[in-house]
Amino acid sequence: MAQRAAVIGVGQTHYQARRRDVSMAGLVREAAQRALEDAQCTWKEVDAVVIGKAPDMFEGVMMPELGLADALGGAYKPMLRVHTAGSVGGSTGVVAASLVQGGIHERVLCVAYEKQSESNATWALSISMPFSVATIAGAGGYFAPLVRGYIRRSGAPEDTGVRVAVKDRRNALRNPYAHLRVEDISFEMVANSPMLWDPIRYLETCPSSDGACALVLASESIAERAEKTPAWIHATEMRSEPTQFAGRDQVMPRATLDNAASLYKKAGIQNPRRELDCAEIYVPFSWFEPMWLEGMRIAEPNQGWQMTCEGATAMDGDFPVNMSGGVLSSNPIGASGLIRFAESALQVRGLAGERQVDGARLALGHAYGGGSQYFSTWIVGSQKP
Amino acid sequence: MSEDASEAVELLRIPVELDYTYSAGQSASRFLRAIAEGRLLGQRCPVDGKVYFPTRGSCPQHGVPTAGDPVELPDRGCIVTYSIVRVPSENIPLELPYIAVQVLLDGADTVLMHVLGESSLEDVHMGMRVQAVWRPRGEWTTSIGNILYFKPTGEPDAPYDSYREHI
Amino acid sequence: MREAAIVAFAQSASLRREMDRNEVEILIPVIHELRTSAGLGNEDIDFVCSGSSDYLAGQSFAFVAGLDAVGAWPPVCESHVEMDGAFALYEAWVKIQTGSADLALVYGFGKPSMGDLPITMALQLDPYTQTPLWPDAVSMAALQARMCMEGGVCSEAEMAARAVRDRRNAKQNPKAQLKGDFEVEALLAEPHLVSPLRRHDCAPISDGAAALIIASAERARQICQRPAWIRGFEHICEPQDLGVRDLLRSRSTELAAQHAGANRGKIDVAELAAPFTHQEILVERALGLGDEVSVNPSGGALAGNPLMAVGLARIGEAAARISSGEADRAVAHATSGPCLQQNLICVLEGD
Amino acid sequence: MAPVSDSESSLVTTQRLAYTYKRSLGPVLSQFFTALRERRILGVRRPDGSVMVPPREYDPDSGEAISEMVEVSDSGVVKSWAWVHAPRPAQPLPHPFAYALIQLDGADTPLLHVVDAGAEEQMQTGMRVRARWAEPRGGGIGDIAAFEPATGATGE
Repeated sequence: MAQRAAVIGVGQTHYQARRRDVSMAGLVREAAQRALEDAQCTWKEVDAVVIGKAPDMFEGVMMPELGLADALGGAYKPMLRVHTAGSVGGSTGVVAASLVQGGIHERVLCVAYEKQSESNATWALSISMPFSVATIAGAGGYFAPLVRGYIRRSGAPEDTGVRVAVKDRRNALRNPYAHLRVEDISFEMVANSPMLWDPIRYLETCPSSDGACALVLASESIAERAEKTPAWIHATEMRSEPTQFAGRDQVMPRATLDNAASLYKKAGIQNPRRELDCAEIYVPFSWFEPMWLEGMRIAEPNQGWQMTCEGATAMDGDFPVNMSGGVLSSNPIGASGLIRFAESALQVRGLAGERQVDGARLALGHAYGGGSQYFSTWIVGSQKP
Repeated sequence: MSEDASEAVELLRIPVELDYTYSAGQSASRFLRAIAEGRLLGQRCPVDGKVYFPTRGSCPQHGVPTAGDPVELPDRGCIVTYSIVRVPSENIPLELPYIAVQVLLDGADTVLMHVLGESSLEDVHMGMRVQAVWRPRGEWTTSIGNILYFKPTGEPDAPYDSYREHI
Repeated sequence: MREAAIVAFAQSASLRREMDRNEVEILIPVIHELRTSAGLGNEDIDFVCSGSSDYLAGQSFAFVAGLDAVGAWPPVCESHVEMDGAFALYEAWVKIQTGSADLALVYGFGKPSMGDLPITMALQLDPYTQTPLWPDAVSMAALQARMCMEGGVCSEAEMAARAVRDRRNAKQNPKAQLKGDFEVEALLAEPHLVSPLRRHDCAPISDGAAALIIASAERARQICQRPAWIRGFEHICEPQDLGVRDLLRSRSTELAAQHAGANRGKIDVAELAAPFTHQEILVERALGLGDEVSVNPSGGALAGNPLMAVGLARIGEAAARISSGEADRAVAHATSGPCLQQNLICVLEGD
Repeated sequence: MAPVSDSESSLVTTQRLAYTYKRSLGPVLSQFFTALRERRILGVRRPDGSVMVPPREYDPDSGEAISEMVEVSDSGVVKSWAWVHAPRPAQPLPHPFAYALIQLDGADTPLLHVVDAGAEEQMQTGMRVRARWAEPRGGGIGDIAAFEPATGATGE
């Protein structure tokens, strides 16, 4: 049955609006090389490559992994390309982990990326299909009505989203890789920023970034020999449901609740708020912090906003969320999920630098995508499961 | 393309143009042909009887075709949720700001994404009763765009409990 | 390795142009047939994995609609590869190896007829130095075919013989697109499409879908009298640039076959997804298939080529021949990328 | 309500998906395309000493970074070719031509490009070809408009 697996290397590029100084191969290699250095291994020692990214139309290359496999040392090795919409970075991590857990490989290089500056994400996401009328302007247009639905049912104070944005933007200042760095960020600045998709304000949204994130995953025997602390994978989980059907709860989909329940069961966790030390949650629009705190069963239904408003999710709170600055600060779409997974690993390895949560032993990495319908998560720990 | 021959070529502009032939599929075609006649046709899931509008030919919850007799729906309903959009998008020819709404037609069990007109940004709210405003009959095609927008009817709001499970 | 087997398989007909139905409407009856034949409900399925391509569908997130055909409720543990469904099956097989799934539904689908497929495929090439020249997929294959012909790998008559064999075999396959009795000489009298390739050297453009069920040993026995056990499963990718590859052989197929242990026993049946006649010969050689092997009893990709489903369908066809008792040991192949860049080999055995 | 037939065929329409992508090149490809603008062709030296054209920033077999640029000739030998009888609108030439793998003098791997030979009968594996440069240049691989049949043993 399942073998133990661990993250022994993490590599990231700096996330920026435009990485005009690199090709696509250059971008993914930058992250991969850093991950290999962290793992102290060579291209040659990698058994297989798993590549994830969001839709091919973002870069205008069909199955770009075919051209990037050898850029990642994948020549004459197995290579897989994962694509599960916005959750793809997370799913890529889950698939790569399963190659080790299934006893197939000893060392797997897992890379997720997006080079959004090659095109325009709003264009690629809003391509008007024949026979339909496009009314949804990009992801914000899709999610704003759901945020409104959440506010209605939870009675959350209107400024909850502002608080999340201020917190995540402050956290980003401690992360050298973060894209958006607003030095003088304040409540007023976010609250006064323009409404884009009411009720979502400009400073409550994620940027469009170029970037790549890479992990080296290894078997137990290799991880035990690693010089730096490995992040042991305690559990992974994925859940999906259809985009639209009669009676679908789009605000709090059953897929997220089922995903959370199954993940904690696998990890032997009874009380996630108490047992987890911190979490990296996929929050592309600020309101999704309270929403997914509930969706991950960390907060009670309709009460996620209380954790935010009480400061529980701040760096000095009892349950820090998005220490990296989150998707709100860096969003190379296809990589965004894997960055969550990578940050959770860095935290339990004690390698998160200025954004380190003291004594983090168990951390959650989370990603979602599509119309709040794809979820992929993992829990990593400083100790073996 | 770099204009200055002394500068290095660092960026290429590569046009990609692909032509596609899309087919709407049997079920959506039936729905679109009805729209061309000004009729809104939903379809029932054979498992639980829920009415799908618009229809793509299947009940995604049960993975079965919604192949039975169509259900004719009125062009009225209520706003389930909405957003005021102030962000331009190349693919959307609407003037900013506009109100994007999810409309639950009376008798339907899924929502239609459309826009709200004849309403101020301040007035729009969840539960608001709305009615379709159609293009002139001579302009009707096989497109949901035959409905120009929805407008408020002035009827009392639909109670939250009547539509909450559609958000 | 944890024992796992293919226990059910279904596919749509391969059609040159499926204009009446969208992807979901193509998939629904296939998945329905699959579940009915296996006697399974959604609650029995632990994992779902699919393969498809946004560029074939001309739309981002094309795979999302595929989920509508599954009836993913209650929510399912699910994943998707932007690859042929054969690679989705590989992911499902790995999932079974981890012990976290016992039974998985895998499907692949594509409607390449929507675009100008040979041109669409140029988007797979190097986006800086190759795609802007728009070398279509047939031209890319023709470059390799000429090297094979001039390099002594095969003659145009041997290539035509593959088309003749596959189309003849396809007469027994109600789902196949190109079938019938042809003569090598008559085919060689046809004009070139892109020299040195003629139309018969190229797989057709096909719309279609395929789906199958993979199960762990315990579950497999409950569902199928004679499961097709997966005894080897590997895929290998080569560098993309034709200039740095040996185009006169398929090294990645050789390596995948070696890792999968394809030649550890007698092969009764081989199902190949090579989309051009000379590539079928290259894959046959890489697998070391002799005259005693029944190659492409279904007709293979040359008789029906629904991209993103064609590789998965080859595994399904091979598995069906094990389950029926027609074969004891089979090898199935899937490929991706220009000129056989990436190849997958699945070795199946009966009890 | 009139019953709607199930056999009714589906509505069909065409749509063009068009976007001009902006491709940043990175140091190695930038040198290659800058040189093309100057009518020069660059390859890159691999760890085994061989020269690869077009260049990559990594060795395709090992993944190791490489960056030593080497100028090669703008003429060479056709290693294989495919004759396009009916060019599509997107393709580089409006009349029949060949896609070809061309090994330039000084290179160890062939470059994919087109040969404008007029007629299929003029094509032959092993034939020598020379680049015909586009005017103006600076736009990418199309800076070489095509290769043409050449006589003479060496390039410029």
